[in-house]
Amino acid sequence: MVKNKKVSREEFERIRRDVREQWPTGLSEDLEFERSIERLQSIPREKDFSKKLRVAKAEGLTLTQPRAGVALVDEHIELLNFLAKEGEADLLPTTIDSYTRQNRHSSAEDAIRQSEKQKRSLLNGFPAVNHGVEACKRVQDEVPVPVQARHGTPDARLLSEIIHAAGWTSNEGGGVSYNIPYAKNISLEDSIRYWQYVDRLVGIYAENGIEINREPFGPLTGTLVPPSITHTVAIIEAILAAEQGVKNITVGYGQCGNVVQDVAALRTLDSLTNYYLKLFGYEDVFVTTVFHQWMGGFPADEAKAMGIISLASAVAALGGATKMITKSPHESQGIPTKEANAEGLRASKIVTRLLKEQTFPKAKTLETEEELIKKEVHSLLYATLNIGKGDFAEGAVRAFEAGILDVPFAPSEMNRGLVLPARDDLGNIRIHEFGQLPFGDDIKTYHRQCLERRAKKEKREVSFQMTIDDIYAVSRGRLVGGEELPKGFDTP
Amino acid sequence: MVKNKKVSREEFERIRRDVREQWPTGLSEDLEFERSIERLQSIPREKDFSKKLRVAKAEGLTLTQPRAGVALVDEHIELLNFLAKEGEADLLPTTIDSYTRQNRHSSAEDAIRQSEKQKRSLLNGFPAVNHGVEACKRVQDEVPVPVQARHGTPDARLLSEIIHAAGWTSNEGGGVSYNIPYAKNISLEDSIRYWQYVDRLVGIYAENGIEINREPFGPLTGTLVPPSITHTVAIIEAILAAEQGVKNITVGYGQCGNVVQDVAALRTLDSLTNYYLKLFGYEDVFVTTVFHQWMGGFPADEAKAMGIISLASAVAALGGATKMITKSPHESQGIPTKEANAEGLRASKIVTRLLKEQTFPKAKTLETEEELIKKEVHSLLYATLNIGKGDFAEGAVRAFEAGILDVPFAPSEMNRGLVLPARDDLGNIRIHEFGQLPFGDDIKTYHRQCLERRAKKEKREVSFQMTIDDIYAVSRGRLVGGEELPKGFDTP
Amino acid sequence: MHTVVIGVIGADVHAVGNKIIEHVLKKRGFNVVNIGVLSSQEDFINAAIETDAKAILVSSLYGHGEMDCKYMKENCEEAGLGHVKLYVGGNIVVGKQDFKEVEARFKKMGFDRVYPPGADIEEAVEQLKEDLGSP
Amino acid sequence: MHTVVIGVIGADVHAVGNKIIEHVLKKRGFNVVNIGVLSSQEDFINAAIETDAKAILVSSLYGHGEMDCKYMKENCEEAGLGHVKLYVGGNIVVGKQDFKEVEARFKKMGFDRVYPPGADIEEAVEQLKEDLGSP
Ligand code: B12
Ligand code: B12
Repeated sequence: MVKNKKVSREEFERIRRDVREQWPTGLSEDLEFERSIERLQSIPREKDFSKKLRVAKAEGLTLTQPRAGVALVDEHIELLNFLAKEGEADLLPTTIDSYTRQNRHSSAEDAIRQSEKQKRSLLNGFPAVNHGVEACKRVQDEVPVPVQARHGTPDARLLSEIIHAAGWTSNEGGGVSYNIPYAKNISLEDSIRYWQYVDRLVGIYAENGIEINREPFGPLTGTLVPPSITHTVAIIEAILAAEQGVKNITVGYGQCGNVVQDVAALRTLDSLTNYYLKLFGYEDVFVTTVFHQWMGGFPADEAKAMGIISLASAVAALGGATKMITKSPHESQGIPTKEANAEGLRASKIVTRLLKEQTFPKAKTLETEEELIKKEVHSLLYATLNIGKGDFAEGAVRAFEAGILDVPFAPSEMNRGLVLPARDDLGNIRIHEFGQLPFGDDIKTYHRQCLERRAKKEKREVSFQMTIDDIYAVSRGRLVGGEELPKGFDTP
Repeated sequence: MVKNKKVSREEFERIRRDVREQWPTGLSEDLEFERSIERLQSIPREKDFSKKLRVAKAEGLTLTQPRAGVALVDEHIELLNFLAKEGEADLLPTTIDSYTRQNRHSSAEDAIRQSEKQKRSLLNGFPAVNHGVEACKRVQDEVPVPVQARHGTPDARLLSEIIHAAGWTSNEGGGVSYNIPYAKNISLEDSIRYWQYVDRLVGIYAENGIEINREPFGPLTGTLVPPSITHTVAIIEAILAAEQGVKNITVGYGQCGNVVQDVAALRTLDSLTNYYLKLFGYEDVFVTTVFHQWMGGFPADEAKAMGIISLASAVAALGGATKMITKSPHESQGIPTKEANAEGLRASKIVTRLLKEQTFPKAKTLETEEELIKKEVHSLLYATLNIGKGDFAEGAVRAFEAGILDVPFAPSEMNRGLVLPARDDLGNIRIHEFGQLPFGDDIKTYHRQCLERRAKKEKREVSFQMTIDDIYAVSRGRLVGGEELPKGFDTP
Repeated sequence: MHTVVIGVIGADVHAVGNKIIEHVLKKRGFNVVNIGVLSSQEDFINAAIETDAKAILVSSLYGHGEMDCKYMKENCEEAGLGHVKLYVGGNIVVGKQDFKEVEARFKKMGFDRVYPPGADIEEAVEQLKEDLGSP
Repeated sequence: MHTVVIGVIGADVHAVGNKIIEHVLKKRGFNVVNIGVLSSQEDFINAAIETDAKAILVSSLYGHGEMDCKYMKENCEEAGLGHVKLYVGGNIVVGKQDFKEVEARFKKMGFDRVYPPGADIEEAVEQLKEDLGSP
């Protein structure tokens, strides 16, 4: 069984040989540590993810970062430069395509060829493994701000080797967060091991004085996941990463929609992650937070999408997120044009900058929500550690098996899928079917009471239909699904 | 001297004869009360401003309303229908052109002819007086939601006669708020008398069972005006209107930019207006609030404008405004196309609907800000009443003379212009030169301390340059002008 | 009761729509065989053969739909499923494209019905009932 | 010290930019005659005559600029102010229009310099100094 234990250097090197054989680009000499360390040392500070995050946190800024990636290198570099210049992005991504995410590098190769022929990207991202280190170096060198790989890859070992060797200073993902929402039948034991490797790689760089940022993927399925569940996964992944020697971690959270719940979530995400890292002896990890603009279905209307994007930006800024992943007005339709992507970025940017000096005020309701999240996270982490006999890696595997951790709407067969969420009368995400979540009766009663208030208001039972209504709600211009407005007051 | 006293019916009729002679359209028989009352009684409830506001307040909704008006009737009707359908506007305006606002009806007539010839609107609004009752009836009948006249007219007596006779159920303006920001040398005594007439007209309709909504213009110059000053003017105008028999009043406020100050302003605007109306014996007035999206200079970039528009919508919804005047992505450039106007509306709409169930939480900082605003308003109203020897009409005139009421950046010579505002370190609008404002030392010290905190942060003195920086700030993407961000963190 | 196969094709993991489609089709009286996300053309075809399905509803959200659906009609025919209705929906191409064109492209590829982003599944059920007739 | 007349033309009451322009011009060493908002062409011309001004800076924000500025150059010339520089700025037409065209229109009307919405007044001062030379 996988354990939360630092991978020995010998073990790492043994695995490494196999990993580098997965695709020809893995054999590049640039992956040798002497070369990659030198490369990473040469990255200027304004293109260094960790350094920029540290300044942002000190200044109380919320940085903007889009999603973006296309099949071909030149086009990708052009895209990123456009987003830096016209979108004023503070940070840049390289979104990896879905074939690469499933390690289907030959499918990706085909698609690259087709994209070249058809002169348009047939991939939904940048196939970094196929393109190899040289191309990734060009991306890093020819773009003016820090670049991060963003994907959804259960086994991102080769990908991570390549991007870091190319000088990219941040990588998103984790053994749970890049499995449960992104895979069907890859075991958690495997994906956790894969990501221990990725984190160990970053740890080795850290031992050589290079601080690479790592970011567990916060929102998971992005679909009505209560904050305590995503927080718990983020904290577990932070601990697993820290054990492998990672020193700079960004934990994430996807906008729920209720402003108080969102701010409470952001605040507790920061405090709980720091608390648990210290509790388990990881003293010197620098923690920042990332807020994801609404991750569920968007409305088709572009102006309305801009409304949601800006509202999300206000919440991120007032909640004190260190960075924010932005959406575009094309979200519901497809991968955005660079212009649409830049529009989302600029709207986001001005809102975060206007609110730069402000924070959401302490209030009773905020405290109550924070207490609730904390209590739930404590319960989930306690039960995870318990079933893992004191080990968070084993604990994560067994907790998902047992349904102690359970993510709504996840595709993975490792996930029980017994939990059913719904919004309460104020739009907070609550739980109506708890499955095997190890919550005490006080917590369960509280959730039920909240949902009952809504049910009463809408004159119907709490049911799966309510959950479905909530899934559709935002794309239809409401947060809480169901309730009809008087005639003349709703969207025509 | 003008007094806050109900205009007698005889006096009203005497003035009325002259008013109706101001322009030929005033002589229409439709202006006879028998006919206009019948007309107003026939307005269906979904096109009745007062009724829609009452439902919105009961449901906790924030309604959207744009600015819009063009020179010609057919085009104007088309424009409004577009905004109702494609903009999903809950309420509609008819923005009156600037010649009509200055009662320059023959200039307006010229411009109508030129607009007909050139087939584009050369006016910045709809010249309702020139077009007359018949045309205004068409507007009311051919548009699916309630319509309101929005202008800036010191003497709007004939205009008001015409629009109400046409069945329009709401009118914006007031003797102070449509003078100080909109005129140069019209005396307050005159403009207050003119607006007493307008309110008396509405009062006569009220006596006949017809509830017409009246709305003092909240933001005044829209340029760094501290909430207590705009609130005081709004409350005075509410009282003056109530005295003439107005029963349905919407008091307004323009976004300042600090979210807590804005929410505090909205909440106190409602409570203080109700409090003072009751205190002075006007028991049965129904009060609602309107929030104006940022009224100062906008950034040229349309995506950024959308960001501000949406942020404003969030504040309006969380602050509990009953309606909101929206801006468009063209704001900094010129009168928006109907498409741009509709975009602003849709972004606004979705944000208010998403947040429909939510309110800004009570918090210590919010309470502090509310207390401050209340204290200031009490001081201003007390001093106004005092200098008016117990009369608010006379008080308003004398208070402006004395600088007890003083609006920053107003064009009117009736305004002393001694007050200089600036933002504090959190973006709250504070005062750095108080002129003759009758504030106690506690209030003044508080403002100064707030501004000192900012001055210290920015390592410079509180000065007029700071005020100028703040005037430009939002159009440059920041709320608090001045402070530079580290390289790589600001707009490129 | 008609049997229909649903699933998400290719390397696509978008599971939410798929779960809702299952729920709605069941509620509306279909026998639903849901092969879930990350399904290949073979998975769809095998499931349809095994369960004698009358229609295959392919979801593709992530943008690779055009590549993943290549020759699917031909492969169905080869497997003796020429009579089975073939539907596709979701965000089936990369980026915001003119839907008329996209629809034409997929119809040419042999799909009977093609749905735009965010299509209302309840409406699709009506069309499915029409196409399949009474069981 | 050069004297310049500033003001806001027509039925326009936008006072903020006007106050800032006064402040900046004074700081930069001009003798500023500010006739304020709601000023007619005659007001501008009379002020320029009375003060022997070298330039008139017309602001128009509210959209009627094109009508309000009609024949202003001709009227200046008639009043013997043919030598006085004529600038206009603000939001001088109704709506968002291509500025190149707007500029051409106003130049044809005799304005020496035409400024787009939100023009930087500090930059305009540089151009004013250039146009007027040392006093
Ligand atoms: C939630 C979400 C995710 C979640 C998914 C969690 C999960 N495992 O389910 C996460 C975060 C993991 C995710 C990942 C990715 N996503 Co995603 N995601 C979304 C999002 C926001 C909502 C999807 C959703 O759940 N909608 C709600 C459900 C109910 O609606 P639905 O899926 O559209 O399905 C309904 C209808 O379309 C219709 N329907 C669907 N299929 C069919 C079939 C037939 C025959 C019929 C009749 C009807 C029908 O009925 C369904 C029920 O009502 C959409 C954008 C959007 N719509 O706003 C992007 C979106 C689908 N994702 C996209 C992309 C690119 C990705 C990623 C590749 C990369 C990324 N951007 O991070 C990865 C892909 C991973 C992979 N290998 O597949 C793109 C696809 C781009 C394109 N086609 O051009 C979208 C459109 C966003 C965008 N604009 O870029 N995503
Ligand atoms: C504040 C404001 C108001 C306030 C004005 C208060 C007051 N009395 O001053 C109020 C609310 C009262 C108001 C009323 C109206 N407004 Co107004 N207002 C604005 C707004 C938001 C900001 C203007 C401002 O103060 N900017 C800050 C100052 C510092 O900048 P500035 O005025 O642009 O001036 C600077 C530069 O342009 C330049 N400059 C200006 N003139 C000149 C001249 C020269 C020679 C040079 C070199 C430079 C120069 O230097 C200045 C200093 O930096 C603008 C839109 C915007 N810009 O975002 C609309 C705007 C100007 N208003 C507009 C309109 C239509 C109106 C109204 C008719 C109706 C309405 N929509 O309600 C009334 C008009 C009343 C009247 N009779 O004039 C329109 C004009 C439309 C057009 N041209 O197509 C605008 C553009 C908004 C819009 N997009 O619809 N408004």
